[in-house]
This record gives sequence, C-alpha cells and structure tokens, in this order.
Amino acid sequence: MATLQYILKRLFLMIPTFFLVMIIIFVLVRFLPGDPAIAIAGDRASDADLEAIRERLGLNEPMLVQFWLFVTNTIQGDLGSSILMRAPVTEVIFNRLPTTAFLTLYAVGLSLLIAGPLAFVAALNRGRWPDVLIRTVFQVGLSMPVFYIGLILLTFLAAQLRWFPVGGYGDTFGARLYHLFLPSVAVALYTSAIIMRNLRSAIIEVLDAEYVQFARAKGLPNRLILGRHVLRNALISTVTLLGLSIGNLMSGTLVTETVFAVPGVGRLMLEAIFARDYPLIQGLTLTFAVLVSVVFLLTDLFQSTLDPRMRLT
Amino acid sequence: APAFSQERGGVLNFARYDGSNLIDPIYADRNPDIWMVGSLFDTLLRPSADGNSVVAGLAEDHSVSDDGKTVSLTLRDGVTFADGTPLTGEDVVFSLDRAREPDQSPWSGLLGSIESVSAEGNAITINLNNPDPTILSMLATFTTGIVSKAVFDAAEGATDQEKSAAIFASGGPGVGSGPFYLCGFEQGTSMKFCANENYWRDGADGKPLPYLEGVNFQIIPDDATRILKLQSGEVDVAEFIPFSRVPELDADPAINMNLFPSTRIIYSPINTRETRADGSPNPLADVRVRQAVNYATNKDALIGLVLQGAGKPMTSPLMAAATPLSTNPGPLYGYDMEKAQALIAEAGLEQGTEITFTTLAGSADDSTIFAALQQMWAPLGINLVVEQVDGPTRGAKNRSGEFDIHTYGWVNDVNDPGQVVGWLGYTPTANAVGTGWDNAEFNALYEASQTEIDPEKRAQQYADMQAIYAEAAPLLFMYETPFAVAVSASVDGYVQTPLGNNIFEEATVSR
Amino acid sequence: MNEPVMTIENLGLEFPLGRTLYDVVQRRPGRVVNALNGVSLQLNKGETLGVVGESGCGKSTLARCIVRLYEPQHGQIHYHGQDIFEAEAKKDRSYNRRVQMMFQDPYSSLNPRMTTGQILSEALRVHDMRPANEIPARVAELLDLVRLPQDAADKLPHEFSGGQRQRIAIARSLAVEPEVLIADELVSALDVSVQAQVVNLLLELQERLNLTILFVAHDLRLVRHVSNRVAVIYLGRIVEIGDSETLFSRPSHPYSQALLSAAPSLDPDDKGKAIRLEGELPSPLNVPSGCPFHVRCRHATELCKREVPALLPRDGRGEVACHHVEELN
Amino acid sequence: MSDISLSESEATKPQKTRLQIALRKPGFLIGVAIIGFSSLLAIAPGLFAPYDPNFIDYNAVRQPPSWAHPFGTDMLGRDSLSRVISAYTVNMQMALLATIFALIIGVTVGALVGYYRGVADMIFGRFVDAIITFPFLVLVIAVVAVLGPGLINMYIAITMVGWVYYARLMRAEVIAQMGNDYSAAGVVMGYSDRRIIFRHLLPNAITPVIVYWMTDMALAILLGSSLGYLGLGAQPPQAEWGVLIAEGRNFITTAWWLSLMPGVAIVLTGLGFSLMGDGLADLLRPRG
Amino acid sequence: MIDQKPILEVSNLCTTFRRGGVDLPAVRDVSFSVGQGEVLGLVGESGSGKSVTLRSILGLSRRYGDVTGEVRWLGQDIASMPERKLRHIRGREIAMIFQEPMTSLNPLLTVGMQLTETLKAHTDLNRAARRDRAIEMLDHVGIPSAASRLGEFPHQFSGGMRQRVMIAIALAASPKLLLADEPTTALDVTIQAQILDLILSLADEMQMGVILVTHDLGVVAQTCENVAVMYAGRVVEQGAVRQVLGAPRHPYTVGLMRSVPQNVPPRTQLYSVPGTPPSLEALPVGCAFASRCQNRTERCLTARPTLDAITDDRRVACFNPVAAEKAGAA
Ligand SMILES: Nc1ncnc2c1ncn2[C@@H]1O[C@H](COP(=O)(O)OP(=O)(O)OP(=O)(O)O)[C@@H](O)[C@H]1O
Ligand SMILES: Nc1ncnc2c1ncn2[C@@H]1O[C@H](COP(=O)(O)OP(=O)(O)OP(=O)(O)O)[C@@H](O)[C@H]1O
Ligand SMILES: [Mg+2]
Ligand SMILES: [Mg+2]
Repeated sequence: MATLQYILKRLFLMIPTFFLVMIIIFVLVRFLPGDPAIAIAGDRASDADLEAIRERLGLNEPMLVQFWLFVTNTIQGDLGSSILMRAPVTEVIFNRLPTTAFLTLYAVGLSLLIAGPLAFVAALNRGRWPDVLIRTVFQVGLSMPVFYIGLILLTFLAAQLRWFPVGGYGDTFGARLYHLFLPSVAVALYTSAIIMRNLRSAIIEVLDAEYVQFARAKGLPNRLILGRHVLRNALISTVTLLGLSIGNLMSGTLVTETVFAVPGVGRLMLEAIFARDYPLIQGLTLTFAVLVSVVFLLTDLFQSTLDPRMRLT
Repeated sequence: APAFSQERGGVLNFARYDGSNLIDPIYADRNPDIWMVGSLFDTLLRPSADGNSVVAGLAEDHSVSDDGKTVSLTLRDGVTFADGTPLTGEDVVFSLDRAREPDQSPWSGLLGSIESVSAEGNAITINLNNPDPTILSMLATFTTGIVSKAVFDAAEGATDQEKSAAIFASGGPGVGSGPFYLCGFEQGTSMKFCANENYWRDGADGKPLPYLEGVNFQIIPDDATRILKLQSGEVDVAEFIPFSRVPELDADPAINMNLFPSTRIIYSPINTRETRADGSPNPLADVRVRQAVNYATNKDALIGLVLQGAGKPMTSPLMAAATPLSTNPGPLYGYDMEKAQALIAEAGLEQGTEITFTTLAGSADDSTIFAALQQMWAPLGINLVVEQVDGPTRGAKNRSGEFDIHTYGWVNDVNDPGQVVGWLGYTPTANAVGTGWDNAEFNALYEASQTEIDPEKRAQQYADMQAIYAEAAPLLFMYETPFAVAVSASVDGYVQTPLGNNIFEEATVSR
Repeated sequence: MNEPVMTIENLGLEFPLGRTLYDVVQRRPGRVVNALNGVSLQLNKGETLGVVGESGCGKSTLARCIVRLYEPQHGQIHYHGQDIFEAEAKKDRSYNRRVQMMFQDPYSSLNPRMTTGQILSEALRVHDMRPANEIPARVAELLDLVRLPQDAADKLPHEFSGGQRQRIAIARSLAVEPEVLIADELVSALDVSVQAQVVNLLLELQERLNLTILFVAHDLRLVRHVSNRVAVIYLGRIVEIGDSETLFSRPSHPYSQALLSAAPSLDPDDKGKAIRLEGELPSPLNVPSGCPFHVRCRHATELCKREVPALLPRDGRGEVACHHVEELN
Repeated sequence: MSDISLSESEATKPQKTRLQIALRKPGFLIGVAIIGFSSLLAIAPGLFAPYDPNFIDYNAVRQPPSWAHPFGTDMLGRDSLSRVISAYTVNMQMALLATIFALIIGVTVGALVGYYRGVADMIFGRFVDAIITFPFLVLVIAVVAVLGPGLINMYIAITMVGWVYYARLMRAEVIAQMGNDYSAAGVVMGYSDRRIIFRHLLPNAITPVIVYWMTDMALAILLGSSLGYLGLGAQPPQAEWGVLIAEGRNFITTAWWLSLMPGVAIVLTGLGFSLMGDGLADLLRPRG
Repeated sequence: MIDQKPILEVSNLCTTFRRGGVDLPAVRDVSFSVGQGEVLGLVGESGSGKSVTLRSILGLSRRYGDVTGEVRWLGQDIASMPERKLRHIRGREIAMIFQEPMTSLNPLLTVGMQLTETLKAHTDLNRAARRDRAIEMLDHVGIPSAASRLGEFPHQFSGGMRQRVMIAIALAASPKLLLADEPTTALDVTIQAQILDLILSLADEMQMGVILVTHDLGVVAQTCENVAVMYAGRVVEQGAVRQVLGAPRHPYTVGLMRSVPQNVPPRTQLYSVPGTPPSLEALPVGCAFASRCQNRTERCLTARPTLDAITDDRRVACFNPVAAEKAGAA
C-alpha cells in the first residue's frame, strides 16, 4: 500500500518534469539553425518546394499552436511522424529501443560484475598494491574516450583475433550477448570505473562502521559479515549512482552505437539532430526522459527495499 | 569475356555508410536511396557501357521524331515484374505520369518537357512540349524506373507517397522489374535484396541474371568499423573507404581496392556578392581575388593530403571529366603563387584580410583541406579562419549567402551535363550554388542548351559556358575523386557507375 | 529577584509528520509529534531555572522556542512584556542578541572553519557591539572572561577539548552582552571534572553579569546544584515546578519522585530505594489521554485516565500537576 | 578559581598542518605534480613544443617516431609531439572553463535552495529532474548546434547542464551541515541569512563539491574529446586530444603513435585530477 | 567478594594506533582480571582508553592498531589467536555491548535477523528454536510485544530500546563474560536503572562476569564489586568499589570524586581537576597526570609510577598517593 502510494506520488511529480522537458526540447529544436525542409528536400530544392514542405509539416503555424499540438498529441500517445524515416516516431523508436536497452543493461551488468569483486579487493587491501593497481587501471578506463577504446577492442579482439564479431547485434538472446559483448565492454570500462570508485569508498566506510564491529564482536563468520553486513550497506549509495549513470549511459550510447554499428536509439538521435527531424528529436528526448525517470524510480524503490529507513513518504 | 562457367548463387554481404529510407523511383532523393533504385526498378532504356549514350532496356526499340517532339518506344515482349505479372504499357504510362507530377516528385523538373505519355499494346509514345536533348538520358535514369500500377492501385494509403511507403515497408516482389526485389528491411540497420527470377536479361551462361541469390546490406556509419568488418570477413564489400586507408587496403591480397571512376567533384563555392550578409564589403567579390586563391591552391598537394593521390584536379570548371560534353581544357588554375600574388596586388587586397572557411563538423577531409588552405593562402595575406557547422546549417548558409567559402561535393544523378551546370552556374536554379554569381550570357547559353537537339551546337554552348565559368571563378576548383570501394577477392563483377549506382546484376561471389 | 524577564504562557508545539496521500484519501489528519503541550512558566531576573525530564519530553523544543528557532502553534512568549512572535518583534535582531542560546554538542556548535578570534569578532561586528578598532581588545577580554589563553584566538575549534569549546560558545554568547542565557544540555557531553569547570564559570558569570539562565540538563545532581528553581517536564507538560531545594528533597509528583529516586547514589551501601517505573515512555506521537503519566503511574485511577490534571500551586512547595498529590504526600 | 586557569594550553601543542599531512600521501603528490606540469604545458606550450604544431610538411607525412619527431608526424606531416603539447592549452582550458561556471552557479543555487527549502526547493527539484532526465550528451549537442560549434559555445552548453550536478550535491551537503548546531547558533546569534549561508554553511559544505569538481574536470576533457570526435569541439587546426585521437584512429594498425600519444595525455591528466581530488578530500576535511 | 579463579586475565595489554604518521598509545600496560560472576567497573575520563581496552580484549582493535600483551581467557591466550578461531569465542563466550546504540545495529537488517544470526553462529538451535529464543531475550530486556517486533528495523526503535536490543543480542548465546561499554549513557535515569538491574541479575543467575565501562561514579557504586580507574591509557587505581570510592588514593580519583556535585552547598563553586588531559600524541615522560597534580614532585616529571599493590586487592600508580584518612574525609 505504502509502496503504491509512493509510486503514485512519484509519477505525479514526473508530470511537471516532463512538461519542462517538452518545453526545453521544443524551444531548443526550433532554435537549431538549418531548416528541416532543406534537410528533407536537399540543398538543391527550390524555395517553392521548401514552402510546400513547411506547410505540410505544420512548421508555418505560430509557435504556440505548434507547441499546443505537440503537447496534446503527445498526451494521446502520438509523437508525430519522423521526417527522416518517413514513419511514425513511436514505431521508429520502438524498433530501435530494445537494442539500446539491451546494450545498456548488458553494460551495467558487466560493470557490476567487474567492479563489484574488484571494489572488495581494493577496499580490503586499502592503500596496498592491489588497491593502487586496481584504482590506476580503472582510472585509465575512466579517461579513455569510448570511440578510442571501441576501436582498439574492434581492431584487436574482433578483426585480428576474430574472437568477436565487428558489428551487428544478433537475433537471438545468445547471439546478442555475443554480438554486443565488445560494445558493452567499451561502455562498461567507464561505468565500472565509476562504480568501483564509489563502491570501494562505501565499503571502506562501512567496514569501519560500528555495526560491522558489532557483527565481528558477535562472532559471525567473515563471509557473513562481508556479504550481509558490508555489501548491503555499501550498495545503497552505489545503487543511486548506478541509477544516475544509467541515464548518462543511455544518452552516451550514441558514440558507442556509431563505432560498433549498433542500430540503437543513440545513433538515431544523432541522425535526427543532423537531419533536423523535429518530431523524432522530440520523441526521442521524451522517451529518454520517461525511461530515465522510470530507472530513477526503480532505483529508489530498490533502495527502499534495501534500506528500511527510506521506506514510505 | 566469355565465362560460361559463371558461378551462380551465394549472397553478397555489403557494408554501407548510410541506409536507404525509401527506394522508390520518384521519392528517392538521397544518394543512399537513389543509388539502389536501379537494382529494383528497371528503366525503359539503359546507359551504354561508356555512359555517353543509351541502349535498349525494357524497351527494345526507341526513336525520336525529326522535330524532336515525339519519342516512340517498343516494349520488350514478355517482360514481367519480379512476381511474374506482366509489365504492360499501362504500367509505363502510370510510372512516367507519376514521375513527372510536380506535386509529388522532386525530380519532375527533369521530365518537364513531356506533354503526354500514351501506350497502345507494346508501343509507347511520349509527346514533348519542346525538343529536349536530354529526354533519352532521362528514360535511362532512376526516376523513370517502371513500377507496377496494379500494386500501387491496391496499396493502402490515401496519397501516392503513403502507398509507396506501405509497399516499401511490406517488401516482396511485385512492384519492380529490376534484377532484384526487396525481401527484407529494417530501417537504419539492414536491408536484403533477393534475385528476381523473372528478370529479362540473360547472363553469360544464357540463364537469366542476376548470378547472385541476393545481397545483404548492413549499415555501418563508422569508416574504420566498416573496414574492420571487411577485414574480418564479415562482409564482402565496404563502400566509401576513406582515401587515407586506400594504400593499406590496396596492399592486402585478400582485398581488391576498387577506385571506380565517378562524376564526383569536390569544390568550394565562393560568395561573389558585393557585400557579405553582415553588410561588410566582400573581398571575394573581386574576380581577381577569386582567381588568385585558385592559383594559390596547390591541388596536387591537396590531393596528396586528402586523397593519398587517389584523385585528379578538376579539368572542367563545371563538371567531372566523365560527364558528357566536358571540355577537359587541361589543369584548371595550375599552382602559380607568383601569378596569385600579382593578382592580389592588382586587386589591392589588404594584408591580413580575414576570410571564413565553413566546413562540415566532424569531416576529417574538410579539416585537412582547411588546414592546408590556411597555410597555402597565407602568402596572399589572407587570414583564413574556420567555422564548423553541420549539414543542415551549411545548407541554410549556402542558401542565404551567409558564408565566404565552404566545401561542397557533387555527383551527377543524370547522365547529362544539364543538371550539374544548372546547379553550379545557372543563377535562377540556386543562385549558382549560392555564390550569387549572375552572368547574363551564361544564363542565356544555358537556357538555349536546354532545348538544343543538335549535338554539335549543344556541345559548343557547353564549351562556351565552361570558358566563361572558368574565367569568373565563382568556385575554388578542387578535384575529382573516384568511388573507393573495397571488395573481397572472392567477389567479381560488382561495379559502381560514375553516377554512383550500385550494379549487382553481374556480380558473383565464390565461397 | 522576582522581577519577571520572560513569561511563557500555555506554549504548545506540534511537529507535523507530513500527511501521506493515503491520509488525504482517507480524510485523516496527518500525524503529529506533540512536543510541547501547554507549558507555562516565568523566568525571573538573575535566577537559574533548571529543566529536567526524560529524553524527548520537549526540553530542547522549549529552549528553541524561546530563541525563536521554532515558532509555537499555541501560546505566547513575552520578553519584558513584548510578544516575541509578533510580526514587528520578529524583525528585531536585538532580541536574538539579548537572549542567547548555547548548544549541547561542543563539536558541532562552532563553525569548524573559523578561528576563535573570528567567531568572537564576528559576533561583535554584526551587532555593532564595539567600534572596529576596539574589537581585538574585546576579544582578548572575552577570552579572559572564560579563562581561555590568549593564543586561543588563532586556533580552530578542532584544536580545543570539549570543555574549551563550550567555553568558546559561552564567550560567543557573552560577546553580545545578553540578558538571558539558554543552556541546552551545555555540559552533558563533558566529563565530570570538565563539567564542574564549565558550571563554575557559568555560576561565576551569572553573579557578575546578573544573567538569567535556563539550564536544561539530564544530570539531576548538577541541576540541583546550579538551579534556584526547577521544572520537571513529562511528555511536553510541566508536571512539577518549584524551588530547587524543596523539589529535590521532597518531590511531590509521582514522576518527579521516580525520576529523583532513579539517580544512582555514590554510596555503595545506599541501594535499592529506586522507584521502578512500569512500561516504556509513551511516544509523543500518541500522548495518552488524561494525565500523560497515568500509564506508568502506580497510583493511577480512573480520573487520571480521563482528565488532565492542572498545574496547581501547593503551599510552599511550588506547583504540581497531579490529581492525587495530596493523598500521596 | 585558581585551579581552572592552570596551564591549559598544554593540550593544544603544535600540530602538523593538514597540508603537511596531505603532502605525505604519495598519491596526492603525484596528482599535484601531474596537474602542475600539465598547467605549465598549457600556459607555455611554446617552451616545450619542438616545432610549430600547425606547420604542414607535405613531404613528411605519417612518419614513425624518430629522434627528430619523437611522437612521429601526422597525416599532414605535422609534428605529433608538438601537437599533443599544444593541445594542453585547449584541454586544460576545457577542464577549467567547462566546469568553473557550473561550479559557481551550482554552489550558489544549491546553497540557497538547501537553506530555504520550501517552494524554491520544489521548483528546483523539477528543474533538476528535467535536466537530469534529459540525455546529457544530446542536450550538449543540441545546444552546440544552436550556438554553433566552438569551444566557447561548448563551455556554455556543458555549463547549462553541468550546474545541476553541483547544485544537487551542494544542496544535500548544506542540508546535512544544517544538522550541525553552528548554523542554528548563527540564527540564535541574530546573523543574517546571507551570512549564515555564505560565511558559515558554504565553506563547510563545499568539500565534496570540490572533490567532485576534480573528477568533473577530468570528465570535461573526456566530454570535450567526444564532442571533438563529432566535430563540435575545438576548431581546426587547433590540436585537441579528442580530435587527435579521432584523426589517428584510422591508422591504429599502421600509424599507432598518432592516437596513442594523445590517449596517454588524456589518461595522465585524468589520473592527475582524480589523485588530486582524493588528496584534497583529506586536505579540506576539517578535523575534530 | 567471590574468591575464585579468574576467568579473564589481562596482563600488560598495550594498544597503539597510528594516525597521520604519529603513534597513539591508546592503552598502556593494562592488567586486571575478572572472576566468575564478578562485576568490574572501568571508569575514567573520555578518551582514557576504556573502549579500546574492551575492544582489544575481543581482538577488534587488531585491524586498526598494534595490540601486545596477554589476554588469557580460561587459561588460553586469545590476544594472538587467529581470527578464525577467535570468532568462536566472540559472541558465544565473551559478548560485548557497544557504546553507541544508534550506530551499532545494522540499519538494513531486522532486529530479529540480527538476534538470530548470533544464535545461528553459536548454537545448534533450529530456525524455530532460534526465533523462540530471540523472543525470550527481547522479553527479558523488557521490550513489550517482542514477537511482533522481531520483524522491525532498528530505526523503528528508540535509543533506549536499541540499547536493550543490543543487550539482548549480547546475552543471547549465554556468554560467560559480558563487556558492557557504557550501556546506559544513552538512556534516561529511569530506564538506566532497569537495564543495570537486568545485567546484575543475569550476572548473578548465570555466573557471568561483567566489565562495565561508565562515566557515572554513581552507577559504579551501585553495581560493581571492583573498579579500575583509567587515565591517559593506563590504570591508575584499582580495587574494591567501597574502598576506591570511599577512600581514593590516586590524586586523579580524588579529583574525580570531588567534582561530583554532592554534599556541597548549591550554587557554589565546584571542585574540578585543573588542566586538561595530555594529548596521546605527546605523552610526557613521567606521570601523565603530573601536570594537573597538586602532589607532584620532581620525580613525577621524570619517572612513571607503576601500578603497585598498596594492600592485597588495592593498587595505585602514584609516587605520592593521597593519605587514606585524608581521602576518606573528602
Ligand atoms: N524538528 C523536529 N521534527 C519533528 N519532531 C521533532 C523535531 N524536534 C524534536 N522533535 C520531537 O519532539 C519531541 C521533543 O523533542 P526535544 O528535542 O524537545 O526533547 P528533549 O527533551 O530535548 O530530549 P533530549 O533529552 O533527548 O534532548 C521528541 O519526540 C522529538 O522526537
Ligand atoms: N580506531 C582507532 N584509530 C585511532 N585512534 C583510536 C581508534 N579508536 C580509539 N582511538 C583513540 O584512542 C583513544 C582512547 O579511546 P577510547 O574510545 O578507548 O576512549 P574511552 O575511554 O572509551 O572514551 P569515551 O568515554 O569517550 O568513550 C582516543 O584518543 C581515541 O581517539
Ligand atoms: Mg534536547
Ligand atoms: Mg568509549
């Protein structure tokens, strides 16, 4: 009951957020230099052609009317028609979204797999060489542009050793895991560095907490102390961070998707911007916003199941 | 070559730099669409091997009346659409009428001379308003590809465009008569062509073309990744190879590095208006300054830096050497720094004059060109500064004249110089590529050439236009580049035409 | 001595816990913490009023109301006859100067990034207590007053011990020459011996500067030592108030009796006289009806469950809020 | 009374300054050294670069590392070492200018909102949500597209988005600091809100913000590089690490030095900032 | 006084922490013993090393500092015992209650879980039996409707109740020795009395030894048989409560006793030990209390007094102990 209430409240709070997002993106795209009509008809089109196209797209209407239409149509689930793709925006996005979602979750999963154990090793060896080594290596991951890492992975692991395919994204679940492994690694190198950093300091902090000392004083086995008492508590702040970075990850996929030839929404967004595809940009942004809000909500819910102090309200 | 043991079957995997959105003879407006139309939709006539004339296509015969106002064609017997339904005169009339309808086809201007099209059995008659020297070329151009009227009539959708989109989305044989039909499509991701078993042309072994079972396209926008795909054997063909990688791939025995001759030219429109958009005087309005920068540009060096030598300087100011009626008067504005400096002195250009060079953001070639020009023009006292914009912004600036110089490229869509010359020099089309150059003599010559059916007279008109244009230099004339396509050694027979069209009809792949 | 400086009347304060959506749907009022429930008392010029009571009974809340950190929902506080929560009065910063509060935690009540000198001179400057050129001299004087060495002025709070920090806090309060000092558990966090030092200082200063002090503390022995009068609070109500010696030697309210008896004696032989209270301290979230103490009181009757006893004077023994005070004593 | 005043100052014997303690940590020292040297390179690249970084030599294209060109030359025959060095100016500037205004705005807004809460906090919350749910890179790309590519516009774009993160952090920290009695003491002392917020709360709340700032500077370089890759950052011919890597990545197998060297520069600088951040966290934490 | 063989013998326990490159001798040469059913009080100023002593006994300080000396538990030295073996003694034989009730319970686990996990580690009880035992323990420490509160989380309990939960956890496996670090400082006097009663009755019933750390000399007087007074990491006086509190010999103990506002006229100056304790980073060579001591002599500044027996069960670390009759008068 309380949880449902909480979810309702959060959903309610999202309404003004989305409205703000809609205003920002609407204004922003209309300030983009370059005309969608030219983007459609090409540089060679005549003025009359352009005028006709603008008329057809409703770009000649006053701004407020356009915005009103945008809002009302969006509420009805109609995001308009993509100029670039000549198809309904919702359809275009839904075709591409699963790939990006898969890639993002995959990367997050890999990051946790990499960062989790290593954060423990680093925290337990705080200040000694394993700690220094782990932190330095992750720092490298943190400072390398993904397009560079991606290319190195592709060149050596895919093209030369042929362990992995160069591009594509597979049809079955297994094939996807295989195809998207390298792009996920490229993303995960960055994300895991952030998670590792946070988790490590959280673990160090928790290791010194009084309740962990108390757990030791109770004579619990080490495994239980680390697993039940330390990890759970250390995870709390990391989960928030993870939620936050999933948002960035999803928009960050646009470079990854370009390098690895993965047809996801990130690349689509880039194409949409370069084609001045107003409806598609707007639709994608809103989709991002909804997804990210849902992820935030989920992390908060997860956190509140983890941390009883956060329950209710 | 007589190759009776032609290998048949197999699927060709092709890595593209960008995807098609809608391959329809009249709605194809971006190169990734246009260059695929021919594989799905056959035309009445076909370009000849040398590209300078036309040969029989769906129409086995054609003739033009003496007054140049009537074209008669005879449809080949027994040609069908890919699903086996017969292709009739009615389909031809429907297709051509559709293509010349100004309200729907962006290319209708190319067929502006047509007054009416009619069919009686296999006999097709096209009546023209006025003689049109380009009409036969047009009938061999993608936009006149023949579509099935029946399929269009049956398709869902209120408008022609909606019908086209619906047909495209559902794919399958039936709408076209090209060597392939569309049998799979995921927008922005992949596309599949399957062989049309009812194609009318026969291969060297006497059986119908194409040899391939099909072609699978993958879209890989990143240059380096596309190459890696080819090197790892995941694809057989990778197009748009950056020229910097050409020598490396050329050296690879498993790969044939093709440089297909093209009609692509790379040039820079120069704003010739007296004042800039902000009202300040435009130093480039002076023809001597424009000539000077042309002389000061070492095109060979540029070709070396940008293309690794895989290109040649423009010889005709208005078109690629491969375009019909190109005069090829030899190197245009060969590098001559003394002459350039003399012209600058004559024009009295102030030292340190700032000129903005607008480039496409993210384009390595543009950055290189800019860096090179900056150094090359420094001796002229020109301080070249860069302004990076994205495609649509560049388009808008070109249109409104808010630029000094920017880079542009061109590939012919039609096998006739009319299109490119209209674009580059004829003021009413687009202010002579946005340069604002306006030459009455040139414009008159161009208008006359559009209806001149005497080949010799027309050639003279084009020669005159090229001379005028070269002298006035509204462009920085740079270079022509080939189409760089890397093909696995196991592939044979794939070509990209000078117009950019991908021809898979006679391609084979041995596994 | 009996000139009232501050009069508190019927002070009431509830902390809302927020109304959930469910509450709204159910048309239920939000839950509240009843921190203060009709507290009335008087602070007389120059006296020390001790306030004791179990944790969470509202002692700090009362203190914070007096310095306007909280605004009560009911009742008034008059300072020299002026209602301090009146709109006009709230703008008057000089009230904050004249009524000073010191906090329990010696580690958090001083800005860790300001030296003692900065802390003191800031107070002097903001309230224009001295012309700028006299400030250093006054800082030195203040340090002297609270018996800190002169070099303390250049040190940061973390360089001091807890007792010294409390002295800095006292000096800060004294800098603005207040009339009333509110000491909320000023010494609770300190060791006995350090406690004694700070209390000594407070008593000495009170004498010299004729300060009025509200002394909130847990330690009954200490409260007894410093106070002229003492108020015992239970669940946001005063249950007994009176002269310190009388109250400590002969408490009237059953709660006061239990409280005082629970303080362990220093004499190992003095065992077993503590009155054991039944049950848990009820939460201020649901204050019991009637006498708030009745659930734990051995003497509770039906009347106690029903009616809130009024705080009534008993001759010579202060005021007590108990229905059965006469029978019990 | 005499007993109280007996030599109390004994307890406060001279202590090591925090700086001395921080300098004891090798990590912090290395971080400071890296950033110090990087700043030097950024301020006076001419002192260290052996050649003009923009000089094109058609005859010395893509030469491997040699004594004359320790990092080789690029596809225009420019000296790679000189280009990597000259990029320090732009990349270090990126680290600073892309973050400093976000820091200032975010700290101010966060402090105010954290102190006053109420309606301003509600509105702030919606804004933060809107900007955070907005795809970051997309917002930056769109703003850059509106304003036109170039460093200044890139800074504006990153600032428009980035301040939110500082403000969130600051708000949370101010609220946490308000749990300390010194802010209540300020109120009780009759200090103005402005004084309490900016003189008392802000200096205490800013430590985690400063530490985050260090990380953010490293991220700004990375973000700048990504935008450079997309052609929205530094303008040619200005060398910038992201652009250098992007230029070199076509030659990863044939001219590896082109992308490796700027890659090393990015990693080193990032490492420097992050080590310095960790050290600063210790340095700025008040002891008590 | 129960005269029997001690169960815990601590001798020369030293714990040194390193902070910022400086050694902090938190505990120095601490020796004492605890017998079955004995309640030993440990008092001293804040920071004098009481908590560290308890933590060192249980081997919890090893992670943070250097611990030397001997801790004999039923004859076995546990100071050097490996963690894996020690864990079977912790919680089962020697249990500890921490000073901070607010932070010593894991906020994420239910109270029931934190109670039963000890039982699971140390007993053979099955799930249901553990639950019953947990309820019994909560009942024991006076938490009403214990069964329904097992599923609740620490933040749903008040400070006093959390302290009692911790006591329940500590006592769950019926330890033979309880280390109680200020178990009642967070509590109100009325509840403090309840808790002390509980501990005392258990010590009595189960013959459990107790080390009770506290600030409150009243608590010591009421609950302990013996007491040790710590100052700057060392035990300075030790003996039976009646004697130490009744007739303190060490000047520090004397000062402590005199600081308590008892038997002084109200609103007069209290006695207080002058000065502040020395910082652990810079302990003087001689007696750590010398600078605050009115009895100090030259010798106090140069030599450190050892904890010597004055009588059989009374030890004082002072060169010039306060005369017995004088102290008694104070
Ligand atoms: N800001 C607040 N919001 C909500 N509840 C509060 C707030 N401040 C105090 N309370 C509640 O009001 C009640 C009275 O609190 P107060 O701090 O006045 O008690 P106290 O007598 O000072 O206790 P202690 O001796 O522990 O300091 C408590 O139940 C407390 O939880
Ligand atoms: N883990 C640790 N690392 C470094 N120093 C420590 C550590 N634990 C305790 N200390 C130091 O050891 C000294 C003794 O601390 P301890 O906690 O034993 O004092 P205490 O007598 O229990 O005081 P209190 O009455 O305040 O609880 C203190 O100076 C403390 O700062
Ligand atoms: Mg309080
Ligand atoms: Mg302790």
